[in-house]
Parts: sequence; C-alpha cells; structure tokens
Amino acid sequence: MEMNLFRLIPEFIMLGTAFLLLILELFLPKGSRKAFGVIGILGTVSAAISLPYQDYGLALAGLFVQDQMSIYFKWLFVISSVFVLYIVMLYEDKINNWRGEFYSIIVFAISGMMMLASTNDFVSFYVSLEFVAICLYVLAAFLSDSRVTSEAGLKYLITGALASGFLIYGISFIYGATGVTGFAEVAKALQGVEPTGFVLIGIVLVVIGLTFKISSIPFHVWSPDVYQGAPTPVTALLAAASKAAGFVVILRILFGALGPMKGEWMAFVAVISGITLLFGNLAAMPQKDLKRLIGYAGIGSAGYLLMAVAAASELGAGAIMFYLLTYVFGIIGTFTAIVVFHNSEGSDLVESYAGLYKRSPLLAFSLFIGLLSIAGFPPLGGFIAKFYIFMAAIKEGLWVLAVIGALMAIVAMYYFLLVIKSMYLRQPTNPAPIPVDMTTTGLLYFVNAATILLGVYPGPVTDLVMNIAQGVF
Amino acid sequence: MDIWALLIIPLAAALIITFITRKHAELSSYVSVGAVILCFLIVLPYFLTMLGNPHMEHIEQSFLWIDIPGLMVEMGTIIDPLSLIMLFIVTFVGSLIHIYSRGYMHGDKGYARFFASLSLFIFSMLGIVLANNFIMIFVFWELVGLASYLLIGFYFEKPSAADAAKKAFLVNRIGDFGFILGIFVLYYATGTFNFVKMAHIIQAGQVDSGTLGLAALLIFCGAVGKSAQFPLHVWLPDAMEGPTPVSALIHAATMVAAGVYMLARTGFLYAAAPHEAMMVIAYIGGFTAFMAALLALGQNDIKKIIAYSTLSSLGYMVMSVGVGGTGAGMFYLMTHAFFKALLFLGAGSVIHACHTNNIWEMGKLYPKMKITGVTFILGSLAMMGIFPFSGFWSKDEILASTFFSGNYPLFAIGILTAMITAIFMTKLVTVTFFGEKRYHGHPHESPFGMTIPLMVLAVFAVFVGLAGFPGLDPNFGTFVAAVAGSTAAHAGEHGAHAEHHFSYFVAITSTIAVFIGIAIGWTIYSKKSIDNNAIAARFSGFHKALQNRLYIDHFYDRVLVAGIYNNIARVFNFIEVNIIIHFAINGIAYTTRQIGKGLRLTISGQLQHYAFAMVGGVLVLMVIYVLL
Amino acid sequence: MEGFPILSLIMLSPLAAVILLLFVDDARVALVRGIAIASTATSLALSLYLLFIYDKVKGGFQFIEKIEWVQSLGISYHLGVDGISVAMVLLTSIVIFTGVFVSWVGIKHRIREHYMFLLLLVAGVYGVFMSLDLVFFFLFYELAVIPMYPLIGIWGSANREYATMNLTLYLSLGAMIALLGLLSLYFTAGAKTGVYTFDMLQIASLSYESGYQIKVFLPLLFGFGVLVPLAPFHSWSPTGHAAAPSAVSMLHAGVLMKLGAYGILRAMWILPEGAQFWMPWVAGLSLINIFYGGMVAMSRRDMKFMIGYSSSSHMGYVLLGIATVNIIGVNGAVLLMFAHGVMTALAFSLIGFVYDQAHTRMIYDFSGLAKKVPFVAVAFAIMGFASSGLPGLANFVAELMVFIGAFKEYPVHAIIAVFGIIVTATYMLRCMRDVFFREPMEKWDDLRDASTFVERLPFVFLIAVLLIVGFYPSVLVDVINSGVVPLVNKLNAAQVG
Amino acid sequence: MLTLNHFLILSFILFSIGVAGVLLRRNIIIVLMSLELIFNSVNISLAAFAYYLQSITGTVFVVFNITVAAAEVAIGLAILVAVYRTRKTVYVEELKDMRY
Repeated sequence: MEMNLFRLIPEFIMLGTAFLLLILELFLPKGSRKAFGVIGILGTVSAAISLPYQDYGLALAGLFVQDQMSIYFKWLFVISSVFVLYIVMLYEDKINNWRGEFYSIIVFAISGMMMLASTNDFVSFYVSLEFVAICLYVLAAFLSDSRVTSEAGLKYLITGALASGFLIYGISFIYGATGVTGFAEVAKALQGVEPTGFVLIGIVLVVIGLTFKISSIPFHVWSPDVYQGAPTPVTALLAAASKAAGFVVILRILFGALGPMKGEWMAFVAVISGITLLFGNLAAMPQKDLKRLIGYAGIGSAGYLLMAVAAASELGAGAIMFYLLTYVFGIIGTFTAIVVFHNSEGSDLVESYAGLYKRSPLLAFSLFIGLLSIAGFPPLGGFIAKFYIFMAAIKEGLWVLAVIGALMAIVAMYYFLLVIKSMYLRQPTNPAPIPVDMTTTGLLYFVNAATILLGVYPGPVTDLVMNIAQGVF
Repeated sequence: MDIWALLIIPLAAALIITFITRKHAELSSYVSVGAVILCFLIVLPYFLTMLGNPHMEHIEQSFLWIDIPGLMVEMGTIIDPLSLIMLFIVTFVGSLIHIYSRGYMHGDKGYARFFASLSLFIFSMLGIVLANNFIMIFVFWELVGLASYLLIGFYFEKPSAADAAKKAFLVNRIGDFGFILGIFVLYYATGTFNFVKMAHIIQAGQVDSGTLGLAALLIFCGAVGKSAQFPLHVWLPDAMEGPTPVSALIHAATMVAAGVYMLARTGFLYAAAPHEAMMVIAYIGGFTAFMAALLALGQNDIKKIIAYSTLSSLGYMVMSVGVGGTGAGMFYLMTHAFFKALLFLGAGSVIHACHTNNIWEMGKLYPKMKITGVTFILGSLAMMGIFPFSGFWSKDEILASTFFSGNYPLFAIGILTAMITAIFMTKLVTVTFFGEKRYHGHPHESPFGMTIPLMVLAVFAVFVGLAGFPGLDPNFGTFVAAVAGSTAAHAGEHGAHAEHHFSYFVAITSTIAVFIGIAIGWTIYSKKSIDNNAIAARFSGFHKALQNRLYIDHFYDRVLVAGIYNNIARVFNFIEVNIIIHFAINGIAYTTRQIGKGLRLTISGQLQHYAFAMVGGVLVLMVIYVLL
Repeated sequence: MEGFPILSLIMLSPLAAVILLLFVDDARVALVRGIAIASTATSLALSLYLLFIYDKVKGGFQFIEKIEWVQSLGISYHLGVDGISVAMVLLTSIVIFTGVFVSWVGIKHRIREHYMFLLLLVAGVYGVFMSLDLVFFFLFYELAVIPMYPLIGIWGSANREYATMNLTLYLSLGAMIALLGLLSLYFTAGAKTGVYTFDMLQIASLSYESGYQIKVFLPLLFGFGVLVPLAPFHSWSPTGHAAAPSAVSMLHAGVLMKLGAYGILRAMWILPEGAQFWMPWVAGLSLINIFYGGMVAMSRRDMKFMIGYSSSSHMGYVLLGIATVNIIGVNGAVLLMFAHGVMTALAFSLIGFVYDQAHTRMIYDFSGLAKKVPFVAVAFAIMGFASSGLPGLANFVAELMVFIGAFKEYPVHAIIAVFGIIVTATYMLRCMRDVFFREPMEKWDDLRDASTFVERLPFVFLIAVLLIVGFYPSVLVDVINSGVVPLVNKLNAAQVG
Repeated sequence: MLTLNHFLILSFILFSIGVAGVLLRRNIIIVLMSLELIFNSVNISLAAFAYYLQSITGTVFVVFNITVAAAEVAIGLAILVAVYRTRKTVYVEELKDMRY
C-alpha cells in the first residue's frame, strides 16, 4: 500500500493554486484585475514544470497511475489550462462577481482532469469525474445574472447527473461481476472468461455513461445549449480539455479495464460512432451561432474519435491522442478569436463575422486555421489527425463507418466553410478594425504555428503517441 | 533538302507576313508572291527532268515525327511523276493567281492578311502533294481546310461569309471523319502509314478484300468532303463568299482537286478494292457531276455558276477514279485546273469591273473588256470540251474509261452532263459578254497585273490538253501510269484496259452532245426564241428546286443541324441542368441540409426532451446491442 | 548534378513565395507581382531543365529524394518523377507562369492574397505530380483543391459562392473516397511484407489478388475520377469554371483536372488487374464525357460554360486513351493532358480578357470583335482550332494517338470519339463566328485589344507551346513514352496472368 | 431468503422510478430529488454486491457516491436559485432560451 504522493505533485500544485486564488479573492483589491489570471497561469506552468520530473508507477495504493499516457494527457490539460486562463483574462470584464473564484474553479477543474488522466480504479475515476463535472456545472452557470448561462448550467447539471446515474449503475454491475474496482484487476478478472449478463449490462451502461463527457450519442443533448450558453472560456474548456478528459478515461476504461471484452463493445461503439457522426455533422449545418455550431461540430468530432475507439487498436489509441492535441490547438485558436471578437462586437453569430478579414486579418486567419484544422483540411494538424483515425478504421475493416466518416467530413467542410465564407468572401457592414493586443497576437501566432506545424511535420508527435499507445491495452 | 524548302518557304512567308510585314501591304504581297514563285522555280527542274524520264524512281525523304512502340509516324516527302504534276499545277497556277491577286485585292484593308493566308494555303497544299504517308497527308489535308476557312471568311464582317467559312470547315470535317477512320483501318491492317510500304503489303494480298473495301470507302469520304461530292457538296457553292482569286486557286484549281489527287495517290488501294466499293465511288461521282450541272443551270450568280461547274467537273474526276480511270481523272484535274482558274479569274475581272455577281446585270461586256472576254470564251470552250481545247482531251479520256469499263449508265450520265454543261456555259458567256447592255457604271478592262495571268492561263487552257494527245509519246497517260507503277502496280483488272484508249465513238458522241447543248443555250439565251422564263414557269417546281439547290442545304440546315442543335443538344442540356445539377447535386445538398434542419429540432431546448432522448437512446442502444 | 534537389526546388519555389508574401505589405503591388513572377519563372526554368536532363533511355523514376517523415507509420517525404510526371510538371509550370500574368491583368483587389492562394495551389499540384509517398500524394492533392475555395469565392464572378462550395465539397468527397482506398492498400501491402509503408514504389511492386484489386480500384477510380471529371460526376467543373477568375480557371482546367487523370494512372500502376477490370467501364463513361459534354457545350451560350463543358468533353478523350491500356493510347492520353491543359488555359485567359472589359460572356452579346480586338481574335481562333484538333497544334497529335490507340481496343468507342471532334468543331466555330466575325457592334467600340507586353505574354507563350508541341511532338512524346511503357507493360502482364 | 437478485430488482425499480421522475416531473426541485433517488438506487445495488461478494470496495464506493450525490444536488439547487432569480420559475419547460 504505497502512497507515493510525489506522483501527485502536479495535481497538488494545481489544487494549491486553486486554493490560493480562492484566498486571494478575499484580499486582492478590485483594481488588480489580471492578477488572478497571471497567478493561475503561473501555477499551471509550475505544474507543467513538474511534469517532466514525474516517474512512472502507481500512487495512492493503486488508485492512481502515472504512466506515459497520463503524462501526455496532463500536458494537454496544462496547455488547455494556460490558454483557457488567458481567454478568461480577455473575457473577465463580463464577470461581475467572484472573479477569483472563476479562475479558481477552472484550475480545480483542470486538476480534476489531471487526476482523471491518472485514474486506475473505478472509485477514483468516479470521484475525479464528478469533481470535474461539478466544477464545470458551476462554471457553466457562473454568470448568475444571465438567463442563458444559468439555463445552460442547469441543463448541463441535470443531464450530467442523469448520465452519471447510468454510468455508476453500469460500474456497479461490473463491480458485481468481478468483485474488484481497480482497472488492472478488472481486466485480469475478465481475461479469458465468457462474459456474463452482469458484465454485458455493465459494459453497455458504462459505454453509454462515458458518452456524456465526450458529448456523443445518446448523451450529446446538452452540448449545443451549453456550448452556446456557457461563458465562452468555459465553452473552450468544455470543448478542449473536457473532451480530452472524456477520451482519456475511455482509453483507460474501455481499452484498459474492459480491454479483454473488446469483442463485446467494438461493434457497439462503432454504431454509436456512426450515429454520432451523422447527427453532429448534419445538425451543425443550419447553425447560425458560432459557439453553438462548434457545439454540434464537437458532437461530430466525438464521432470521429469514437471511430478510432471502435477500431480498438494501438493505432486507434494513438490517433485519438494525436487528434485531441490538434483539437486542443484548434479550439484554443478559435475561442481566443471568438472572445476577442465578442468583446468588440458583442455577437457570436456567424453572419456578424462578415468581412472579418478586413477588420482584423489576424482574427480571421486564426479562425480560418482553427476551424479548418478541426474540419480536417490539409496541411493542418486536424487533417493528419483525421487521417490517422481513418487509418485506424480501415485497418480494422470498419468500411461502413469509414465511408460515413468520409461523407461527414464533407458535411463538416461545408459548415466550417460557411464561416470562412462569411469572414473572407463577404464585405463587412461595419468596417472599423478590431484591435488585438500584443499578447493575444503572440498567442494566436503561437497556436496557429502549432496547428500548422502539427500538419506539416507530424513525425515526432506521431512517433510519441504511437509509442504511448503500445501500452494502452 | 530542297524538297523541304517547298514547305518551309511558303510557311516562312506566312509567318513573316503575320509577324513582321503585317503593316506593310505591298511588302507583304511581294513576300507571298516571291515565295510561291520560288517554289515554282524549285519544282520546275524536277518537273522537266520528269518529263524526260517518265519512269523515274520515286524519291522519299522522311524523318520520324512520333516514335513510340507500336506507332511510328513519319513526316516525309515523295517525289514521283504524280506529285510532280500536281506540284507543277499548284505552284504554277498558284503563282499566276498570286500575281493576279495583287491587282484584284488592291486597296483592301486585309491585304496582308490575304497574302499570309494564301501562303499558308500554298504551304498546306504542297504538304498534301508531297506527303508520303497517310498521317502527313491528313495533317496537311486539315491545314488546307484551315487556309480555306480563313480565305472563305476573308470578309468576315459579312454574315454570309462567316457562315460559309464555318460551313466549309465543318462539312469537310464530316468527310475527314471517314478519312481518319479509313486511315486507322488501313494502319491496323498493314501496320504502316507509308504509301509505298502499304502498297507493297496490299499488293502482296495480305489484306482481305472486305477490309480493303471498307478502307477504300472510308478514305473516299475524305475526298467526298474535300472534293465536294454529293452529299457533302454543299459547302463549295457557299465558299464563293471568298475573294475571287481564292475561288480560283482553292475552290477550283487545287484544293478541291486534292481529293482526286489523294485518290490517285492511294491508287494501290482502289486498284485492290472490291468492285462494289469502286462502283459506289463511281456513282457518287457521276451523280455529283450530273446534279451539279443541273444546279448550275438554275444559278444567275457568275461565281456560283462556275462553282457548280467545278462541282460537276469534280464529279467527273471522281467517277473516272471509280471506274478505274485514275490517270484520266488526273489528266482532267490538270486541264481543269487551268481552264477553271482561268474562268474564275475572268469572272473576277468581270466582277471587278461591274461590282456585281449577277450575270443579268452585265451583258455586252465584250467590247469593254476584250482580253477578259477572249480568254473567258477560250476557257469556256475548254470547259465544254470542244476539240481541240484541253477539256476535250481530258473529258474524252474519262468518258472512254467509263465506256470501256462497261459502265454504260455512267457513260450516259457523262454525256448528259457534258450537254448540260454546254448549255449553262453558253448561257454564261452570252449573257455576260453579249446581248444587250444591262450593266451600270463604266466597266473597263482590268490592269495588266490581272490580265497577264489570264492570258497565260488561256494559253495553257487551250494547249495543255495536247499532253493527252494519243499520238504523243510519252503522253500524259504514260506519266500517270508511271505514277500508278510507283505507288501501286496499278489499276486492277476492271480498270487497266480503260486507259490509253482513244475512241472515235466516244469523242464523236460527246462532241455531238456538247453541240446540242450549245445550240440549246444559244436558242434560249441569245436568240431568245425560247423564253427562259416560260420554261421556268412551265417547270416551276423543278425550277424552284434548282434555285433552292434541290433543297439539300435546307435539309441539312433545318433537319440535321437544327435537329441536333434543337433536340439532342437541348435534351442533353436539359438533362444536365435539371437532372444532374438540379436534381442530383443540388437535390442531395438540399436533402442533406433538410435532414440537418430536422435533426437539430431534436435539440428542442426542453430539458425533459433531452432526458427522454437520453433514456430513449439508452434503451434503443441496448436493443441494438442485443441485436448485434 | 547528383543530389541536386531539383524537384523540391520546383515545388518549394511557389511555397517560398507564399511565405514571403505573408510578410509583404498589401499596397506594394509591384513587389507582390514580382515575387510571384520570380517564383513561377524559377519553377518554369527548372521544369524545362528537368525535361532535358531526364534520362529517357533509362526511364523509371528519377531525381528521387527521400526523407523520413513519420517513422512509426512509414511515411516519408519521397519525391521522384517518371516521364509522365515530367510532362505534367512542365504543364503546371507553363500554366502557372502564364496565370500569374493573367492575374496581373485581371485581378484588381486583394492582389497579395490572390497570389498566395494561387501559388499555394500550385505547390500542391507539383507535389501530387512528384510524390512517391501515398500520404504526401494525398496531402498535396487536397492542398491543390482547398485554395480553390477562396480563389473562386473571393475573386470569382456571378454565382461564385455556390460554385466554389459545390466544387470544394465535390472534390473533397472524391478525395476522401480515394483516401479510403489508399489506406486499404497501405494495410494490405503492409500485411504482405510486414513493413508498413506508404512508399508508392514499394506498394506498387507487390502483387495483390485480383478480387481485392477489383474492389479497391473502384474507390480510387471514383475519387480521382471526380477530379477528371468522369461523367456523370462532372457537373462541378463547368459551374466552377464559369464562376472562377481567369487564372483560376486556367489552373483548374489546365492542371487540376489532370491531377485526377494522373491519379487514375497511378492507381492503374498499383492495381493492374483492378484496372483491367474497370477500364471497359471507364471507356464507356468516357464516351458520355465526350459526346454528352460536347452536346451540352453546344447548347450553352455562356462562353465559359461552353469551354467548361468542352473541357469535360476533352477529358473524355484522355479517359478513353487511358482506358485503352495500350502504349499508343496512354501516350496519347498523357500528351492530351498536356495539350489540353495548355489549350484550355489559353481559352480561359482569352475569355477572361474579354469578360473583364465587357462584363458579359454571352455569345449573343457579341459580334464582329475581330475588328476591335484582332490579337485576341487570332489567339482565340488558334485556341478554337486546337480544341477541334487541327494539325500543327499539340492537341491534334494527342487526339490522333488516342484514336489510334482506342481504335485497336474499342473500335466502336473510337468511332464515336472521332465524331466528337466534329461536335467540338461545331460549337467552337459557331462561337468564333458569332463572337468575332460578322458585323461589329457599336457598343464594343471601346474594347481594348491585348497590346501591352503583360497582356500579350500569356497568349503568345501558350500558343507557342501549342505550336512547338504540335509541330515537333517528339520533344514531349519521347519523355512521356519512357513513363508509359513500363506502366502499360505491367498492366498487360496482369491481363495475361 | 433474500438473494442478491432481490436487492438488484429493488435497485432497478428505484432507478426506474428516479428516471421516470426526471422524465416526467416539471418542477426542477422534484427532478433533482429524482436524481438523488437514482444515485441511491445504485447505492443499494453497490451495497448488495459488496455484501454478497464479501468485498469492502463496494461499501467504500457507496460512501463516495453519497458524497458526490449530495454535492451534485447542492450545486443543482444553487443553480436553480440563479435560474429562479432570472426567470421567477422553477419549471423545466420555461428553460428554452436556447434550442435547435
């Protein structure tokens, strides 16, 4: 029963930062606006600095595990955290009260996600998951005097709780069938046995329960409303980090704990993936609000990621990890631009972006790169990611799914091109330029460069994720 | 390499005019005239040598143009009596017409363009004549089409000229459609494009006669187009929209005769082709000759009359080839080149003077234009085939070939055509140069630049027929036989005996027919003892049909062209716009968008709908799971 | 010249220009144009040089460059050209070089961005023609398609938003479907050897069972066929042409469509038996292209639509040539890809020149332009005659070879195809008659002829290419042939086996 | 004799009642209560498994689950207050500012 608490140092740093922010809320004068953000970012960076010094192994008596995959995902969360906190700094004029808390809860959520990346047991998994979820419920509803955010928060909470109910119900069956909750133990118990009814019910309910976090069929319903209604930085957090967190637990649970039963869930996940692809992409087409559009598109992306899950292979796992990295960069670039634009124009409607190329070439370019990367245009990172996912699907012979994916990729191109069309092909109604400050400019350049670099030189990251994926089963 | 110079010089002239001297009209004309005369001077020694040695060996020079496995295409020249005769005609008549054009086209805005096009034509025409293989002949075949297009459409602002140019090109294209297919058939049957090699293979009997017949007819399609045989004759009368020297050079003397030349060049094929195929060719020729003569009767435009007479002559030549008298055809080609060029240039001179094409607006021009008048009459006599003018000898050979090959119906047609030809030629001469004065203004004789070529041509039109004088040895037949010998062993069994015969029966019959024709023409148009309007009224239907070119053009324009354009093309366009684009493409896009619109309604904003969706989704997926 | 990365230089030259242009001020138009011209001229010079240093006798893939890119998946930056690619690279260089000049005349706003997208597209095209790695092949293929969206969407004419969306989605669909086929090949080949690699040479060197070949050839055929465009998946093309600015139409019809045909050739090379199975179908569909496309072109009054459908009709000849699977036909097809590319670039540059001044492209709006714009009229006539297969111009040689090749394998198809030439001549000549001949109209008195160097250069250059290849086809045919012979031999060996 | 199945059936019935409550009740407070019921039904099944498998983990899980459920409902009520402040209603069908 080794505790090995040093393996939780990154999480502790994040939690400490969060508490520090809570306390500072009481002491810092109202005038020092950016201080919270800077402290949050510094805290995250310190957590990031500790990441390379982590060694691999179990912690907290086997509830947590530190391995290559957890480190990779923690990097993802750290990156998301830094950028989301920066986006909050751009956004914070909209937050009237409890600004420090907003930062603090974001850092809490990130630390929860980092824990999720390391969970090695259904108990720790469930607790971490709910920890993240509760933070996100609060964040989604944070602007308490706004009709839409509170609505978004409540919808998120009720659907989320319902989904948790199914998930925990499913976990209880798996526990009932195996008598253990540790992922490794579950996998061992399921190795080479005929699946019993309990196991099957458990698998079905767990798979379905996991679809909430990644917003896929059938628990996708919350995402358009919440993406649209939540404060924009929270939407970014949901889209980037929360989705990644959802997939890291899918990798841990489906590939890890339920890996021996993969014959039982592959086809099932494939069906979910196919329907998710169809729904998300088709329903995204008529959307007018950019955040809502990304909400639907996020459902579509979940479909692609599930395609790789359905492939249930090392290649699939690697593809998921690569995809999420590009997705994080795409989302960050996009949402930074959305926040800057919203600050200036007060609108998220696609049509209000008309002629953006003239008003702010940089914002337009960032949205261009970000959205097209998500849509999978070459030579951007998202393209390579989608490419790997198709590879994984074809390798396992998931032809129907691959064809659906190919067709929906075209649909995705369509609705993202509509945004591009508005920005580049239309003329602005109000030609006043939109100012972008130096830091934001630098950040956008960095994100865009990262997205392009992942597309033109994917080699190192690919080698890394493929290496990590070797140990996923 | 001086043979290649024949191609390079006129091409260079065309390019020089286009790129350098375009702005200087006089200089351009000198370049062009100089080029063609230079070509003539190059040809002349060869021609004279050949006259001394009719059994000369053919000389080939070639280089590889395309060289890939399975396809070796050469560009090469062949020099033998046949090509030399044609070279002589083209460069000699060409030179005269170039000189004539300098006067005729004087002051025209497109002077330089005209001469550039003429040089291009000479280049292309020499290419046809020199070609030693099918691909090369086809290449230049198309290029003369281009030159013809440019020159017919010379006055492109005139809608009729623009239309005529297009029509000429397209109708030729239809003929070439068959031509190229024929080339393919032959290529796959023999494995070569080269005439000489192909001839050897065919003479060795390595190709079955069905293939040969097919190939012969397909290749003949090319000649039908270029030499304006029925049913593709419709472009030639319209081609008279071009300047008159062009009509003379291209649409009378040389290019239209290229079809006949090509048939002669590929004589080995026709010698070996089955009889039925040859009869098709002969009858198409005969029918064209007869029909065109009839049509000529109905015309009042001086150039159109000559144009139809050209058609008729071409029909004669083709008929001759069809019955195996290739040599006779070539002989006629040569004499025809001289007298028809003469007639056209004469007509040009008249038009130049009167500024009209309608013969009924001329009359009594002879006193005003003596040189033109005399030469024109000489040309007409040659055309009618009166002893001892050139036309007599050549026509006689054709009729003899027809007669002795046993094609009596064709012989009858030939005689009848000769008679009708005499009628309308008489009409042409009498109405234009004699009778009462109907012209306006003050016509006067053309400048020397124009009359000298007329006189030279007249000399040839009168005397060149003597080359076929049977007493002469070697006479024209010898050369052409030599031709046949060089490219083919010549004229299969059904044609061999038709050559070299002079028959008093044939000569006398045809002469009688011609004189009857002259008499009729004289009676109607000069003496007016028969009112031509009365005849027209009497046979009003027929008359109208003649005036409307037997409705063949109508049929093409209104039924075929309009049918394709209005029906097939429109139907395809309808399919494209409505079915492929609107229904399929936009339909799929629309349906997809509608599905999207429908799907997003499931996100109704109602929390309990969401819960229902979730729970329902779970249940459905469980059912799916069980089913899986 | 051992180790001199000529291929990378050709491809990177426009790409470098794109990056340079990122940092150039919009207002410095002369500099922008200068960069574009310099980069395309470099590519052109190198492509010409490539044509002459390519070893025809040796044949095969030469100038190979290979750099590992993603080791774990066997992806490498792997370039190399055979005879077919050399011709296509040269075509690309010619079209973009002239296109830059055409854009100089035609594009009046957002010039810098225009050149950036144009050059990006061209880099993609080069990449496709040179790639020996399936991933890069596909990546460049997409890269060549995507810039079309802004290029048509921003600088296009009427109906541009619809057209560009239609085009982008349609082509991407084709690309995605092809991608699935390529990926399947990767895994099948990898399973055979145990070494998973996207190396095209490696994948093509293996033999696959014929049932598999037949199955996998279909998505590749469809995917690349859409870009050709193979009837009935052609409708994006005329719509796109009609909306696109001149230089984009030039590239689109001149080069982009050839990518599709090139892709099919490469697919045939990898899957010979699959190709043998499907080629009769391709031959049949090519007739629809030829005849149907020609008929629709005939009924169109908008010149760009007419040329657009005409292009689709001409690509039918390319397909027919490819479908013959004999040396003559495939040589003809590749040469026709080249010739048609140049010819159609000329067509669109000319129509664009007139349209930019007249703001209409309707045939019936014009008459007697030859008096006003003689230079354009002559160039247009040359284009029209090239299109209708007049000897002396490159198209004739190519079409002749296609016909000879096709006549051997599919005589009936060949006959219909030859007839298609008459259809082409019909609408081309009618267009010439209506637009340039007949009486001049007063309203076009102000029309300016191409008179400056910049205006004339593209026309003269393209015509010169057509004439040079038309008069002396061996200059290209020999090189193309060195690429075609091994391809066809492989295919025919497969037929026997 | 009570077997595992009895507990599981009870758990399932309670779960279903909870789900039905979420689906059918319009008052958000009752919806939150129904969610609580769902969690508790799972607790029953976890506890039953723990008992019959003689494994302590299930019981531990139950404790965590109770905590999580409490936190979740607490947050739910807090958000509901915010909703009520902006809309003066606690009925689910009023929450439809965002849809489609």
